[in-house]
Parts: sequence; C-alpha cells; structure tokens
Amino acid sequence: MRVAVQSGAFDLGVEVSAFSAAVPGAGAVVSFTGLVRDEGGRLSAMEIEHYPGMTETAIAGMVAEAVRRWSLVDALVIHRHGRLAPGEAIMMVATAASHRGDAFAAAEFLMDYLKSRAPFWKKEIGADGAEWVAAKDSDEDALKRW
Amino acid sequence: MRVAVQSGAFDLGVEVSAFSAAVPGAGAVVSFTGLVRDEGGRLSAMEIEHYPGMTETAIAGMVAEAVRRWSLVDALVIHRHGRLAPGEAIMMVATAASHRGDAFAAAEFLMDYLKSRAPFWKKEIGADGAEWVAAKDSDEDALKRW
Amino acid sequence: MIDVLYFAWVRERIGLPRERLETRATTVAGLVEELRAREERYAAAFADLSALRVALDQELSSFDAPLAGVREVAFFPPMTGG
Amino acid sequence: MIDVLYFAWVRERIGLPRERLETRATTVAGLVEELRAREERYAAAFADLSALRVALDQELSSFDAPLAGVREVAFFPPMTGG
Repeated sequence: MRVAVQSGAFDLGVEVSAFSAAVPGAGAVVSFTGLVRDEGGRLSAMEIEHYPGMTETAIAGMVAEAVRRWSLVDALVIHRHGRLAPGEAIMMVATAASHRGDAFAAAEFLMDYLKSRAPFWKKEIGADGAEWVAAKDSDEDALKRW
Repeated sequence: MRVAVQSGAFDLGVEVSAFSAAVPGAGAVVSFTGLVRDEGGRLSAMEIEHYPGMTETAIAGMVAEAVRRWSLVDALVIHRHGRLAPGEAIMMVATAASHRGDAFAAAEFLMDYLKSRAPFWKKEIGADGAEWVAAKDSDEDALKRW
Repeated sequence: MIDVLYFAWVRERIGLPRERLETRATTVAGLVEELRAREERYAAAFADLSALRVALDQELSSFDAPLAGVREVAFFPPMTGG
Repeated sequence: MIDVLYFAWVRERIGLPRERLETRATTVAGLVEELRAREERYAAAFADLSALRVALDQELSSFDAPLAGVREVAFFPPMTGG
C-alpha cells in the first residue's frame, strides 16, 4: 500500500505498469486517473491547495478502510498539489485483487472518499479570473452507498 | 474507440499512458487489466481460444452499447488469445469521460460483457493436467444490473 | 451446405474445429438432432444443451432459431473472456 | 494557546494561513464566536457555518466538539479532492 502526496508530476504509465507487475497472484487491476479538464479552453490552470499532514493521514485511513472492506492484494494513491495545466494528471488510484468486483469497488470507494474527505481544495484559473471549485451534492451523496 | 484482439503481449503502461494523453477534455480515465493468476503456483499457463471474426464484432458491439449508455470521450479494449504465462496481462479495458461515474460504469459494463458475451474460452494448464475454466453463475448474474 | 464450428471442449470432444455439412434441419435444434445421430462423439458433445451456446453467422442465438439463410453455425460452452 | 489554520477561501477571506491564539472557548462553536467578534474579515469568513468544515488535530470534527486538549484547529470549505 503506497500513498504519495506530491507537487511533482507522476508518470501514469510507469506507475500503472509497476503496480500491476508487483501484485503476484492478483487477477484484476483497476486504475483511475483524474485529469485537469480544459473546460472548452476556458481553463488555463488549476491550483490545488492541501493540508500537509492531515492529507496523508486521511488518505492512509481511506486505504486502510478499503483493505478492511474488500479483499485487496495492493492499493496505491498518488495525489498532486500546486499548479497544474489542463490535461495534466491530478491524481491516480490503483487497486489489485483476485477478482474484478473487489478491485472496482475499492477503487470507486477510494475515489468517492478522496473527492469529499481528503483535504484538497481546487481553484480554477481562467481568462476571466480564478474561482474555487464548489463541492457537489452528488459527490457527498456518492458516499452514502458505502 | 479501438478494439484489438491479438496473440501478442501489450504494454499496459504504454497503452494507459497513450490512451489518457489522447482524450482532450476528459477528466476521468479508468483502466481495468486482467492478469493470469498463478493460483498459488498450481497454474503453469493459460490457453485462450477465441472465435476469429465474431470476437471483434461482439466486442465492437459492446463498446458501441457503452457509448450509447454513457457519456464517453473514448474507450479501448485489448484482448489476447493463445498461450499466456502466470502474471501476464490477458486483456485491458480503458474508458475516458468528463466525470468519474461514466468512466467507472462503462468500464465495469464492458468487463461484465467481455466475461460472458465475448467468444473467448480459457483453459488452465497445470501440473495435474489441463481444464477448461467453467463460466460462473456470478458472472452471468453480473449482466443483470445493466 | 452449412459451415459448423466447434470451440473449446465441444471441439475437443468432437475432434475437429469445423466441418461443412449438408443438412435438412430447419432449426438449430434439428441440426443438433442430426449431429447427435451421427456418432457417439457428437452425442457426447451435445448431451446437455443447457451447457452449450450457439451462434448463427457470428451472432449469439438460441437452439430454436431457424436455419434458413444461415451460412455458419458455431457451438461452444458459455464464454469465459475478460 | 491553540494553532488555528485556514484553507482555500477561508484563508483568502481572513488573509492569513494560520495563527496562534489564546482562547477561552470550550468548543469549536465558542472559538468561532470569538473569531467572529474580532474583525469584519473573520465575521465574513464565518458567516455561514454550513459552508465550512472543521478539523481538530487533523481529524474531521464538528462545530459542537469540545476544544479540551486540542492543539490544532483548521477551518476550510468542503473538500474538493480527487
């Protein structure tokens, strides 16, 4: 299980490849990657603020909870902070399990919790100013299924 | 949208990387990879038979159905046939969408259909002989949720 | 004339991957009856139709489907892809 | 003495990321009352508590939680990670 909170870019291909090569016995690997959308060209950058210390603890807690709920061989979370350009990868989650149901459920669970319970705040920088991204009710609702 | 049915190996990292780099505007990329399990060392190889012609058509139909049901920017399916060693990647699915819900749902839908509706048959080659993998009721049941 | 294909353990039991047949059957079930009557290995392969699937011209179909116009019939066990 | 941290627009509204305070409050809500009373920028930041979240010693908590033993309080809007 690895959790990384970093300002630097990560190489999605390298990470997914290394992750899936190091899960002996696993039959299913799921990855999720969040990219900065360009919002039809309106977005010039995204700034991600976080709460150093709490971020790592909160994510480690989510991973531990996922391990309790599903039969996982391994899990990985990488989340960036700082200034990102459209198209850049913001974060990724990877899960490995014997069977696809566990891998998918754990990845979705981690994503739902990262969205609303990990202390990150996104600010969209556009031509017409900067704006904090508002939390969506649908993201809060997504937690209720777990 | 790309569908590849091939005997040769594919590089998961390269594929995921190229896929996610070519989906402008997408905010969410999900990948699933199926690996040959070693079943605690009991499995020496997996042989995958398929129905040339029908396989490609069937998978293309599933991808088209996924595009009808969810808002996808792109989708990719690669599925191997022939003889594979434990740890090797059997297949992968990748989906890209604006939002994570669509990307996850479409990837799970494609996996459920590939499991039970794409004409592949797996044979496990072990120390104590070879055996065709039996279809699971749970895989057939998984189709009912869509 | 119709092409008949066999996959996985159906192919192994019958002992060949495909053959070209003359048939008088009008449905898949009729064709299965003809095949069963040919030889023991066919009877063995088609002993339990609930364990088999059929595709007509590369599309999944059912045993009561008509054969009119069909050029390729394939018999195989439930698929195990993914 | 207690460390109080602000993130995102709470930080921007108050104009600083963290400060060290003396407080007599026994709950988070009490601390918020003290802050509101300090200056207009605090009153603006804490105008609508339903738009805010609080963490005590880096764990999500609630506005009615006691402050006893807490060393670090953080106020911020709902999180938008992922």
